[in-house]
Amino acid sequence: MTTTSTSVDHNVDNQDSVLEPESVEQSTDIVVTNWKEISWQGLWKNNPALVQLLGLCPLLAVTNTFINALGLALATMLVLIVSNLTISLVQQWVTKEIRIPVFIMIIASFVTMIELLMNAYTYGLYLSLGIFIPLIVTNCAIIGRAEAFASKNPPKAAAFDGLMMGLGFAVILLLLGGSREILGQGTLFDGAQLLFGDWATALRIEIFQFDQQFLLAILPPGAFIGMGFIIAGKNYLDHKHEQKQKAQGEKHKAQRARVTTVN
Amino acid sequence: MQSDLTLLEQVKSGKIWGFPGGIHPPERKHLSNQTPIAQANLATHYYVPVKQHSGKEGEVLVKLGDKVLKGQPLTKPSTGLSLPVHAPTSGEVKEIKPHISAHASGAPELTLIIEADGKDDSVPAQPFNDWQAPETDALIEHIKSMGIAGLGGAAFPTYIKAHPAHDIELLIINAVECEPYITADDVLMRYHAEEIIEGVEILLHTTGAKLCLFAIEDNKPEAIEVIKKACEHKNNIDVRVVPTKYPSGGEKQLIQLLTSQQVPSKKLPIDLSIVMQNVGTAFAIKKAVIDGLPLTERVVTVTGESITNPQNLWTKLGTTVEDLVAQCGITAEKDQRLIMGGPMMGFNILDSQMPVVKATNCILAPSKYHVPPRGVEQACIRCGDCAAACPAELLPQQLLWYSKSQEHEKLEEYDLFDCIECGACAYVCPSQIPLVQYYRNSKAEIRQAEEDKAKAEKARIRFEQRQARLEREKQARLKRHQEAAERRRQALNQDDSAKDKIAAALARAKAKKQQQSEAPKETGKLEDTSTAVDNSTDAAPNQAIDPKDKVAAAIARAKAKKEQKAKQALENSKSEQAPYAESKSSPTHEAQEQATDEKTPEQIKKERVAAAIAKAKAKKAKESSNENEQAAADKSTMTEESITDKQDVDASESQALKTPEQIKKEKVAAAIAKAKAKKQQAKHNADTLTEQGNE
Amino acid sequence: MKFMSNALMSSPHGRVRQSTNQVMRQVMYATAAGLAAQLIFFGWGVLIQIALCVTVALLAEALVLSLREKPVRATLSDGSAILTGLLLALSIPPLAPWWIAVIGTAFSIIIVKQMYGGLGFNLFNPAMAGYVVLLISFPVAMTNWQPPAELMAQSITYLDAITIIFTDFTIDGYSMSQLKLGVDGISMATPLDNFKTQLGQGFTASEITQAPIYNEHAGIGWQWINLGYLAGGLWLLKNGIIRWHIPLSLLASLTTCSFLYYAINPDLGLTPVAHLLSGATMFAAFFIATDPVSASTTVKGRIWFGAVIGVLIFVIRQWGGYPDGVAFAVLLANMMVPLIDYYTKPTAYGHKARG
Amino acid sequence: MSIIFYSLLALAVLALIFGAVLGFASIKYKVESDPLVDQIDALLPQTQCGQCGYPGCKPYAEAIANGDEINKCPPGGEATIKNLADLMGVEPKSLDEAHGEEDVKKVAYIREDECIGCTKCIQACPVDAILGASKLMHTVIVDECTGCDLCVDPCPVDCIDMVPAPSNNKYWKWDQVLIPTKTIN
Repeated sequence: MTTTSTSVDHNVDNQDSVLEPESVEQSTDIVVTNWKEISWQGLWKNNPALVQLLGLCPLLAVTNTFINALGLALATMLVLIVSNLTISLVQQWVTKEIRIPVFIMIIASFVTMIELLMNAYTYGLYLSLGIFIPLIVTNCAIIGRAEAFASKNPPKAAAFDGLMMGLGFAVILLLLGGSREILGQGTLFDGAQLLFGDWATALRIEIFQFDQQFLLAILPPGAFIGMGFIIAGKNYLDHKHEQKQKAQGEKHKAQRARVTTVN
Repeated sequence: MQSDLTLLEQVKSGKIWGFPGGIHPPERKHLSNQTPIAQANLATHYYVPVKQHSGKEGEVLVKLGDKVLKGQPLTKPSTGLSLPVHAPTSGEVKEIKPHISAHASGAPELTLIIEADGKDDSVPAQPFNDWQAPETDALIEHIKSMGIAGLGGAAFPTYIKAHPAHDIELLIINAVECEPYITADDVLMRYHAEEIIEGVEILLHTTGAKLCLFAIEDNKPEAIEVIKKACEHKNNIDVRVVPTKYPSGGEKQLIQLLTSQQVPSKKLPIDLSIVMQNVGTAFAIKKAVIDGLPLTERVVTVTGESITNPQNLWTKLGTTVEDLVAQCGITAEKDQRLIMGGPMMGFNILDSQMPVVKATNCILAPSKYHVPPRGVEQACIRCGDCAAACPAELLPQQLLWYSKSQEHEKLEEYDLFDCIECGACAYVCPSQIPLVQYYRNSKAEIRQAEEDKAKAEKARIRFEQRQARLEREKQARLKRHQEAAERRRQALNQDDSAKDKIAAALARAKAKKQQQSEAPKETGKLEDTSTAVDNSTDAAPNQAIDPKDKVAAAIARAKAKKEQKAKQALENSKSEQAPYAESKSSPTHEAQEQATDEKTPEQIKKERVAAAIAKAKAKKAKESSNENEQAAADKSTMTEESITDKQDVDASESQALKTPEQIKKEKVAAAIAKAKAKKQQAKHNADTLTEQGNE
Repeated sequence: MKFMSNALMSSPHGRVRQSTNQVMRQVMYATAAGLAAQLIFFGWGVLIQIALCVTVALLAEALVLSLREKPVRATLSDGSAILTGLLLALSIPPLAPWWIAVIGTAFSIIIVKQMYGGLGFNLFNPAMAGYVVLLISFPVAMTNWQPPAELMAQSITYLDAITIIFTDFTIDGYSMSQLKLGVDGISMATPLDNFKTQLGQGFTASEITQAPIYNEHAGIGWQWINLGYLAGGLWLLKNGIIRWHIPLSLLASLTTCSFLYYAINPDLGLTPVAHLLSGATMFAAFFIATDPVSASTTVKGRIWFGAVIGVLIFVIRQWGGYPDGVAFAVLLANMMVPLIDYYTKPTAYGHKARG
Repeated sequence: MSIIFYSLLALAVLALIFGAVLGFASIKYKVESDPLVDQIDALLPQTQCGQCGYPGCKPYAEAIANGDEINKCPPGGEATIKNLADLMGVEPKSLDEAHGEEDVKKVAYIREDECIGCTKCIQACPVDAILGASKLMHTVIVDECTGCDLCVDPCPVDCIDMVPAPSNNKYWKWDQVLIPTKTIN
């Protein structure tokens, strides 16, 4: 490990289950925040929905319309940012043994706040998202970032990571929600008033009209299938990118180490 | 055992139990079992592989040009599982060399090539007359010396199975011959029933078995009849007729058929107090014991639709497939296949010079219609036909899946190693997948992986021990140096004048260094070397005795020369020069260190060699540097160079102690240097050629 | 003497002459009897659906194969895509709109079969997965079976069939819902559908089966279709293309379940015979559940697999939300296959008498 | 106000209890598993060739445990990468070409006529697989050679070749590659 960016990289690549505590400490010592790398990780390379496959339950359940997806995405993102920030702030007082309960406690507090806020200001959306708002507590993407990143990085970086991971998650939610809504109902931004107030009713776009709705897209299996296609698409792009790099990049030769010395 | 009955009681009921799976390929046995056993023609050459059995090969007893007689042992068994081979006919040992082996790979194995003299003279027969004596050790030794191996296919040395360590209750004679086409055992039984039964009795005697079951498939009515007749009055030999199904002749399957018992995985029949012998082996034992003839010939079925006269032949071991096939005649179709063994488990003959060995029971030249070759492999549709056909109750389709994905643990979990490679699965596969081939591949891979792992573990231990040893040595050296320093310090304290000398030497060295550091940078390298030389000469008077001095001087000279060349190289091609300069420094450095270290004569020698090496390397460097200039350098230049090299060597010799060894060594070094130069030149020429080509 | 020594090739050197293509082809032939019965009772629509589905199946397979850079022609010729198309076509209502066939077949081939790796790798029966997708996405169109020909007020010519499939209306301008009206002017559904609806309205079984779509055993037409598939299935069994385990255990478990239920609640359930001869029972038992790729491969596993399907068919028919449960039952059982296979692994030779 | 106080108190007490339980559990049920480094080391081929850029297999194992890539071991090849990927729970990658390519197993072979007995290769061999003494001919113990080729460079007279490891029928594989047909007379 030579640079910070790689250390960040490794943390997430390995999902940290394989990292030994010693190495974790090692990597904290040399952290110099690399904002670009964090953004790239959150949005693409280590996208919580596409790569880590975390938080699938709300992801698949509420993405039947774009607005539902947006509501959940915003809620999740907010929780991610503040919980990451808080956890990063308290990291030095939390011992390894009780870290998970503490993280959950923190996350739960914020989710409760968000839930109450949504109850107060976006009641319609609150109703249509239902149980999935409180379930954000158990969204593995959040606890995962708390464990993998926030608990080892300075507050600023942690909050930024929360933002980027939240954005990455949101993008996928919106993509899935939008496409399912179009395929299933032929509309887009249906129910925007639930989130933005009455003026937003006008946002609804009728793209085409069905005699019979394509129910598969709206039902949960459609979410799985759609998700599968998005992941496939990402893998395809990655693969293409890799091949391109391979074609361009000149072959470098790694330094070989000698085990033995000859004198 | 599930029942309370003992093995023998259970068996005596005469019941045939059956086994799961199995297939019924067309038998096609009538092709070759219509005629009596003929004699194969005497060939001109016999190819006798040293190893014809499973186990270790024996040691060769004969030399090139030796005259041998039929039945004369050509090898003697070495330790372990080993058998001798005997001369199949009289003649002369023409060659002893690796020759294509009777193995699926055809990988060459050591083979004695005997040119027949046409007389076919034998050594006198050595019958073992009192085989019925209660003491069987000598008899078993006799069986071993006659080279008897299992003639069923695996060619396991018979003496091991004839003298088992366990108490044997049951002897099974395998005359099932379930493979299509093959009739060697069938005709052997028809025409030699009495002799076979004699052999069985010998086996009963040596193994101590209480009962013998003689298993024959029900598609050989004539053989059943004569065998039944031959053992009419033998109450300890029972003939069992088993239904025709492939692979009922497999050892494990036959045991299950006759006793309902299964040989536990990774165990042998002997663990069930059962021993099984092939019917041909019984016959060979009779020949060896009563007639005193070693195993030099066997019945081989030459058959198939493409063979003009399919028949069974008494064939001398070592006869080539070509000779046998020529005798029977062949009308080859397009892409005619020749198979050694049966269509189910045999292997393709890659070269018709492949010899007949103890395990060879059939040479098959089938037509495409009757033995359709496998087509293009299609996807497995998991139809399960293979599982239904598998006599070992494996799940071939799962094995295929894991075999393709190389999941070795899963393969073992699915009992890959209980696969007997009978080929029933691949035979029935509608997708024409070569299942057995996948399994064989995977088995080899797993064995290889295990071996690699063991090897890696060994390497790790050796590496760690080496590290530990080096560490120990380092510590010891440090300690020694400390002690020596201590001693020197004490000595100096006692002798002030010595102290002064050292101080003077140090001052001199320092002054010199200063001078050098002021010198222009371009010549830095050269100067460095001279420092080294100076240092060594400076240090020498203090510590080294005379010859050492000379050596050091020689080294220094070599080094200087090398540096010069290196510098030249630098001018020509910087990139090429760099690694050389680096690599060169280490040997010279070593020499220096040694010069100041302990002073044994060996040490001196070593240094001299080092000097020679340094020179060789320098040459190398020079050549590489000259490459650009001497684009069209020809051989004459090379010779010139080597002459100068030689002179250099001589020069250095004159300086050093001239032991004959030394001279020799240096000459070698010079020669090597020359060779290298040549190589370089050749390479360079090639480069130029390609360049020209590119242009 | 001159001969070619062949390549290095592992034993065995011979093989049976039955190839995968032949297996597929024979399964197709075996559908003939049932197909004929469907033709008689439901008219030309069946053939049009077959033509549609098979074409789409081949096109979809060719498309994916070329995208995956696999040999197109060789793989298409194995007949598996055609068979999938055929089986799906036989399952969907004969007068369903054309896009039903297209979407269903494309889904079957592209997603259920090829995305899992093509022939031999699909976890689910492609035809049934396609059918289920159609059923849950377009429940109305997928339950729109016209009544058997003899009960229909209007007869349908092959031109009518074509136009109704492609334009939703016959030449004379009748829509599907008009066609569903029987001679007595009452809208008709399939017997299973009808039974379920009526049962929900509080009628007893004996009252329901008085309706004209039933006869003494099962629904008019449907019993002959089922008998046709039974005949085809027996022919496959005789030819050794399929094994008896799955069909037998499927039919046995369905019979047992329905018999027990009927014995206790004769007013609420169909007779075992009606169960066996209604809907897609025989079709499933001999043509769907026996699909080797997605079925269990061990002998014991096959029996379990069939039994599970039988029970599920009964459960879904009796209590489920859909009139027939064959497709769901098969898919659910497909999911259980790895588990079944794992627990029914035969003990290999030499591992029995251990210890 | 008192409600908040009591609820806070309840939470604090609960937190204390659970914290204590967790702390107790972490001491009491501590699992002493095989350290990860050793598990990784056991999967590496132990050639000690250094092609990964670390001096020996153990250092590389340590590096992997600390997050280095798993595809830097040419002697182990794809098989080792696969095993490592399984152990580390990551996706297998293809071998990093920068470190070399997977090759057939090789062993060192000393052309004994040309050996000058310099002992350099003996010093270079990480597993002590070369036998010999100063001024005397050296030879490679084939069974012990790991094929790391570390001895090739130090040899002053270039008398060491890397030759494919000897194979025998025991490990002969039925490769899927077919040998081209040829006509035999």
